[in-house]
Amino acid sequence: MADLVWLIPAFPLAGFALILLFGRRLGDPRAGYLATAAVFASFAVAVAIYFDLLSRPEDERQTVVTLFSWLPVGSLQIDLAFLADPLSILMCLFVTGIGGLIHLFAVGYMHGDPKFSKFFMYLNLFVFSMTLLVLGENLLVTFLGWEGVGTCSYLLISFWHTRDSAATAGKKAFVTNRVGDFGVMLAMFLAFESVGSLSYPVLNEAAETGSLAASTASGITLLLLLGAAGKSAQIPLYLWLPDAMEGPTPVSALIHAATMVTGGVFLLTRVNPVIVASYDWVPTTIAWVGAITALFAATIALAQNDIKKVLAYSTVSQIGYMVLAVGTGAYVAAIFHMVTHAAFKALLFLGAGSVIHGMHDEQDMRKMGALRAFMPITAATFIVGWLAIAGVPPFSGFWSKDEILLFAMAESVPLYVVGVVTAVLTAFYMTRQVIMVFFGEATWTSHANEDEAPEVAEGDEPVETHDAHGEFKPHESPPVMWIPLVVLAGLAAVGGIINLPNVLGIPSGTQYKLEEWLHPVVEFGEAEITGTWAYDNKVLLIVIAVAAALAGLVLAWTVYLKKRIQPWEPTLFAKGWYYDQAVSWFMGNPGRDGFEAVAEFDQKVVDGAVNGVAVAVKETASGTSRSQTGYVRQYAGIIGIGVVLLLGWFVVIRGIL
Amino acid sequence: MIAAIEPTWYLLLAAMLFGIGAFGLLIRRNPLVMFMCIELMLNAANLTFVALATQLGDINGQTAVFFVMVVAAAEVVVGLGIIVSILRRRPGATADDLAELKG
Amino acid sequence: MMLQQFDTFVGPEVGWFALSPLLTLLGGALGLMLLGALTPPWPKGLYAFVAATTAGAAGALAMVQWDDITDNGATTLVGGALAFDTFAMFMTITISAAVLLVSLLTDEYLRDTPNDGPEIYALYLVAAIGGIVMSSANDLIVLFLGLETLSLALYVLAASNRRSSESAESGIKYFVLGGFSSAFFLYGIALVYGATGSTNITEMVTALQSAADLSTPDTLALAGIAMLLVGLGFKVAAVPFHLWAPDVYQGAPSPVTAFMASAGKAAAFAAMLRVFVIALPFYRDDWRPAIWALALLSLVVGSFLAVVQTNVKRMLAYSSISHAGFILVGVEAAAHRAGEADAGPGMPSVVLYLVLYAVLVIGSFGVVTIVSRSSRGDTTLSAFDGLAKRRPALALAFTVFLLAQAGVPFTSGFIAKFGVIQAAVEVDSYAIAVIAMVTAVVAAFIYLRIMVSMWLGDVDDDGAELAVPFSAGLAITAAVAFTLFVGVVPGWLIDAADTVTAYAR
Amino acid sequence: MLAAEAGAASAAFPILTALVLVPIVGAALVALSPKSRPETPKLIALISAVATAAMSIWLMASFETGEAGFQFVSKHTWIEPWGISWHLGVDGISLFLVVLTGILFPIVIAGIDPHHDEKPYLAWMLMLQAGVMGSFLSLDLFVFFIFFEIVLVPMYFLIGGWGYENRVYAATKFFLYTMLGSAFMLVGLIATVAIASDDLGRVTFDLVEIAEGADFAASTGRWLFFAFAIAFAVKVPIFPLHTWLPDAHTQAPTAGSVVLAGVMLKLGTYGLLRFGLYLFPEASYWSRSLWLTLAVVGIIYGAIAATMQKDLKRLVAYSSVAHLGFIVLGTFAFTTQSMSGGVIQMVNHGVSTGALFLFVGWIYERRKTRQIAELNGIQKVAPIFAAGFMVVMLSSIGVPGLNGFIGEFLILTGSFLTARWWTVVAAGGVILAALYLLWAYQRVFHGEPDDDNKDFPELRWKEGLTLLPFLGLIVFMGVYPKPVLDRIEPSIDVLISHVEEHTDYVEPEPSIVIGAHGEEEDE
Repeated sequence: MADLVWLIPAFPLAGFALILLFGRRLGDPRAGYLATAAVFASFAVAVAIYFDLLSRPEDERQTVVTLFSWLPVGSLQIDLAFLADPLSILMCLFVTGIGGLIHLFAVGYMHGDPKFSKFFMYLNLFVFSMTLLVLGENLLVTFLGWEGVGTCSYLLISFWHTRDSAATAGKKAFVTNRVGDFGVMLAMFLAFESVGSLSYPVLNEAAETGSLAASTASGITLLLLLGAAGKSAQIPLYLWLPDAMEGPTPVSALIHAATMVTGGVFLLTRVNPVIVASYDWVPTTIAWVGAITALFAATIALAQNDIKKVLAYSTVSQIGYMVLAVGTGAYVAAIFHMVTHAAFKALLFLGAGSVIHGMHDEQDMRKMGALRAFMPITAATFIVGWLAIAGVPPFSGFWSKDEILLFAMAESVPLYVVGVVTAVLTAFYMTRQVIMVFFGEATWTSHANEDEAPEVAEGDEPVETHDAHGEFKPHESPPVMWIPLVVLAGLAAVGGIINLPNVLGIPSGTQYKLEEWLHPVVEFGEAEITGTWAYDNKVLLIVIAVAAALAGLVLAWTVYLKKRIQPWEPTLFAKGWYYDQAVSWFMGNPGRDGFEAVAEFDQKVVDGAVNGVAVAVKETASGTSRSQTGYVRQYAGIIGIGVVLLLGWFVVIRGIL
Repeated sequence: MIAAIEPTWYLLLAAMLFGIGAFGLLIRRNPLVMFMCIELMLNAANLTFVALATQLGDINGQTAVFFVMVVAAAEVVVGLGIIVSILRRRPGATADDLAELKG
Repeated sequence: MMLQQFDTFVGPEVGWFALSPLLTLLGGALGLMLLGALTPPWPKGLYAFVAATTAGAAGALAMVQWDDITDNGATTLVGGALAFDTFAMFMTITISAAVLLVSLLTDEYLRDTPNDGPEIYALYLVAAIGGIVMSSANDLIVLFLGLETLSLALYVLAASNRRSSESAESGIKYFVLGGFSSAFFLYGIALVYGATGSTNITEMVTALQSAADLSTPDTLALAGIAMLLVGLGFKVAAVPFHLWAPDVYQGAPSPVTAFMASAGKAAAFAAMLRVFVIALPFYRDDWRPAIWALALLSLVVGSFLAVVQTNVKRMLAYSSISHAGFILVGVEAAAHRAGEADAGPGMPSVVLYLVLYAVLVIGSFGVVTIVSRSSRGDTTLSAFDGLAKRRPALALAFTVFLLAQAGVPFTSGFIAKFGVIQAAVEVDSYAIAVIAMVTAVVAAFIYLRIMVSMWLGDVDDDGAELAVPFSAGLAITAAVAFTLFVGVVPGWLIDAADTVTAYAR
Repeated sequence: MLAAEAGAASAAFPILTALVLVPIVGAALVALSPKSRPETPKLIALISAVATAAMSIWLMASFETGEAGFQFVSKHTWIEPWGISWHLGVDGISLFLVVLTGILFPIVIAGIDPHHDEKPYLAWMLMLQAGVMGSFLSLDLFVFFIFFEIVLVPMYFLIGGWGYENRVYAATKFFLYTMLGSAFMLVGLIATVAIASDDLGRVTFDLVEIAEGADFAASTGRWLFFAFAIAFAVKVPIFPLHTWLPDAHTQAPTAGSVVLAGVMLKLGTYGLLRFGLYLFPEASYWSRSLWLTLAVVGIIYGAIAATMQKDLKRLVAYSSVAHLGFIVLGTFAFTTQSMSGGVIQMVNHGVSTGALFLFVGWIYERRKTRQIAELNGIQKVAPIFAAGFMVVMLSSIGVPGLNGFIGEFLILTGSFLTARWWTVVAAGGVILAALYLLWAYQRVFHGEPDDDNKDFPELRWKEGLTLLPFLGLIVFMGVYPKPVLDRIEPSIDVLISHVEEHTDYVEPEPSIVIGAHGEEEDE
């Protein structure tokens, strides 16, 4: 069965091809259902393979399926091959599973958009690339998917390309990611130079057997970290993600929350033996990058008013957690959090989408409030997601986050502190959002101003995202949209069971399922940190975590609902510490001027020299030409000079001397 | 004391004649005079031939002179022809009046 | 060959048949003059036809002689006055061909000038005789005679258009400067005679060989060589002795210009090879640098000044100066091996260049002739605007000639340049070779300019209908065919040129 | 096996000579075709071009894979006294350039109509094809030079006769600049032959004989190499000799630009491989740092200059400077990967940039402007047009799965082994590529179309058909380059070992090659 792993990308690819050819004929909504079906088909395959692997002994849960030889040049032999192992299949499961749900949601959300079928074409292409990314047997296939998802994200962010903001955001995402890809490419070169191959088994084996020098390993790791920073929106390259919210909300859910942005974390986990093989300070660096990003983004999320921006920054922050986990060797925890986060963040985004949809494309939370009455299902599911991300037990987010904090503590106290503070903030800003959107008093009586509505901006024929109706009134979304919400809510609620810790009398049979599953890929789980203070005081840590979550929750409650305390939302946070502005300014001014200077140089100096020569020739020539007056006696005179010179040469120089 | 005339004296004389001819061509405007300067140069060459021939005791040098004379005669014919045709068109034209073609 | 005793006169044996090309031309010239003078005007085109056939016959006879020479080896004629070798024959054929083509060009052209008649053709033939004598002379005096014959004929030809003051001016300029320079040449002969005791090349060489040692330089000889170089430098229009060329080329009737640039230049260079490479190899280290300098100056000045000209004839004049520079590069290459058994590719490259360039330049000026007829003698660039629209074939022909002069592959011009550069590189004169190629790029600019105005310029409607006379068309077609053919199949011509190093002395 | 038969057949039928002659004959026929029937020239041109394409494809099909040496060789004495022979042959390095030349011309001839004077236009196009073919096929220095040089003439007339506002300036600049380069090459070439003749005992212009037989003293070889290299550097063009390119590209008619980018620039890079490295291994190895540096400068510099262009066509032209920098980098990194990558990148760049020029040409036809500032919102009114441009652009950016990436990746991977830091900088150029192309795309295609652009015509059928082969190649070469690489690699290996013989260079191998990859997984 696992040999059929190639079917997983095949289905979305087929869907892409079909919509590419017949999209217009299929139209709205059939194209959407086709795309959804393709993704769910891959999901089915993934499930089948999952059980296939499960049925095997642990050390045989790895199959390489080679389609064909891709780049065979001398010692460089790269196949287009897939690696079906616990990690990749797990990724496939949630990528296709959650992806399918989001497809379904999008069918409703994008209803009526003139480019409906194109949207799903892109979505399928994205899923195809994403599965390539996770299934790749070597760095290059992963890179193929890596760039593929980047391209799709570019296409989808600038989906409503008539909006300059959207177009710019897309470009920004692509270029910023390119900076990261720069790192990945160099990492590949380094890998090839040192082990003569790009395939993970070879690379990891080299790392484990120690034949990979620590220096090289560190180099590869750090370069991959750069790549991860780009794809997974970590400092310093996270800039593109908030802007990416310009894309349609399902895109934000699928690409910029659930799947693509976790690619970096996946890649680092994939090569975890290399990380282990590198110098000790390298993982620490990773951990700190993650930790700082998590805190930094959380602070920014405190002061956002755009419903999607809040979620965007929270995504950055949550992925920070995962990177932190990777840095502290908690690979399982990283994947664990990746999965749970995929569920609840997708849920939150879709919920937000549903709200935006119901509010006629209003995104400003200050123009919302008290919506729970009008869209009960959305509200209910959103609340589940909120509790999950806030880390309230027993919701999924709690378990994964707790695992991460445990490892952070085991690693170093400061990391732990940062993690906990972030947890508080997370609970705080999510609560703030929930209150602003669903509770409090309604502030949306004013009609949402149309010009923010992308579809209307589309122009040609005024398109409504749903049956147009007279005066404005929020309303629940159609089933095709709330069904995915419900399913995701379920996952977000109970997702934690896939990796329960060994505390609070949880039956031992149900513990550490994920860790066992991933064991062939990721050797070490909590076993690594047994004996540390943190490990021994797990329960205490859990208590602290819960306390932190509740603290943030209550605080926000008092501030935004009870209005006991004046809200504190400094512009510094609202403006994201002015980092974006700074970068944009640099690009816009010194950067642009520098480029202009080069172009000038090319025109004036390099080309100027060429034309200068031509002019010089002309000038000297015309000068000489003018000096030939046409007087025969002058000519004779010049001949005479020639005679004298010749005589001088022959008689004087050759003769007498 | 009467110094014997060395053969080289003839050569120097010829050289002087030649120089005078060449120089004359440069400074005189009148086409006819310029033409005569050329003739002078040719004859300077002839004198050189004769002088050297006697010096070498070789007949060929002297025969050469006859050829040159013939050539000079021919040049006279052609040269005068052209000059006359010019002067007929523009009486009293000097060499410097003929500078339409230049550059 | 000092066999002059005064009691018994033994005339040298002549070898009439060997002289047949010369005699044919002579006969043609005399015939045209006498009969043309005595009889009423001949039917249209007959003068040209006679001249052309005479030249053709001379060329054919020369080819016959060629076989004779390849069989029996080279000798001298008329008591060592003339050399009878493939070099001479090669130049004879070249010059005869030039006369043939130019006569065809001249035919229609003369129709609308007052001096339609036998004279011009007779002058061509006489000039050809002069040129052939120059290139086959084995005695400096004979060479001088040939040179004067050629020059005098050319003076008259240059001035032959009585209507045009430019023609007259060019004539007088050419005459004055030409006389000036040939005086130097003659004086040079005299001095060299003094140094070597003879004007006969064979005897000069033997004298120099037997001379005790040449390390003590003979000032007399050196001065003579300088003078000779002045004279020949003038004839080949090498800078700084070039100034007559642009004016004369522009002023003279276009067919005459074609003749000067082809036959005239060829003969002059042939004479240069005779005098320096063949007669004065022992002084090669003295005169080679001078040639090098002349080549450099000609290349640079010729190509640079061509760029700023507006008159096509003048452009071609300057380009022909830079071509002279190229040929001088070949001469310089020949100088390195002058007098050695393995003469090297220098001389062959020069003669090859001469014949190929002769055809090219005749073709170019042929086009100019035809165009200037419709533009009432105007030969400025504007006269060529839109030629491609009026006469595509003519424009194409001119394009071929121009590209060939630029040295573009698949044309004879490329073969010519290639040969010269190869010769130069063979003897390690890289510097001049590179300079030559670079200046060729500069010169290419004007060819492009002409092409641009022909192909991209727009027609000025007042330009009279442009007729291509049959004979001229024939000549140009032949030239194009030759240019392209040699560009693709040059082997036979190269082989022929390679034989000229077996010269008689 | 097929190739063997082909080898036999080639003895009977001189396919390479035919590849050169057919276009020439076609050109002649076009030129002579009667005025009365205006459609005949196009017909003749198409027939000749298609015939050439067919032959080139047959050539590829019957090319013996894994064979390093020259195939289909035909050798006849041409100019006997000068030791010149009509010596043609094809190997892995030239094969695909020949094929590209073969298929590019019929496409542009069929797909793009000149605005006027179709007859001469077609004649010049065919002449151009003959010239390019000859340059890629010839194994005799003289033959190579004449084809290399003759190419200028048709291109000059195409730019000058059918180009845009500033065409004469551009054409003249192109002609003289390139000719200046070849001036040095000619002298160097003749000198090479002269000097080699001492070793060989006879004068011959035969590339193989000289390369194998002669060995030049280091100093001599370096001089000669540079004489050649200048010509190629101008042709490539390598910074700072590149400024003729933007003008020529911008002013050339669309077909001209396509051909210029598609095959003509490759004359330079191909020449460097065939007549630089092969003839003068010592000199090229000795001077590699210079070339690597210039290449990297070209990559970054070209990209930056491209970013700031206001004219879309100039932008693409400068992107060529950057892309060719990669090829030079790969060539002078002397590893199997980098050099094979260089060769395949020659083809890829030809396809992608050629296609980009097609689009720019179509934009100009529609809007009569190339100024980016005057274009906007085209994607809204012409989505298919935009989509096509997008694909081509992505391939030019080097997105994996499309052809552009294959070449760049191989080049960089290989160069990293021998020229690490140059490679690191060059990889930075990949970022810039995304920057300038996406920015241009945004300005031209995104946003709301203004009145000038709001009825921008959609991609037409004819245009679509013209584009199809390009897109096909872009995807195919990106997904399955193996057949191409398999044919290129042997020749590259031979070339590298040739370099290793003449220098102390040893091609580095990855330090530890674990698990003989390919055995364990491949079935």
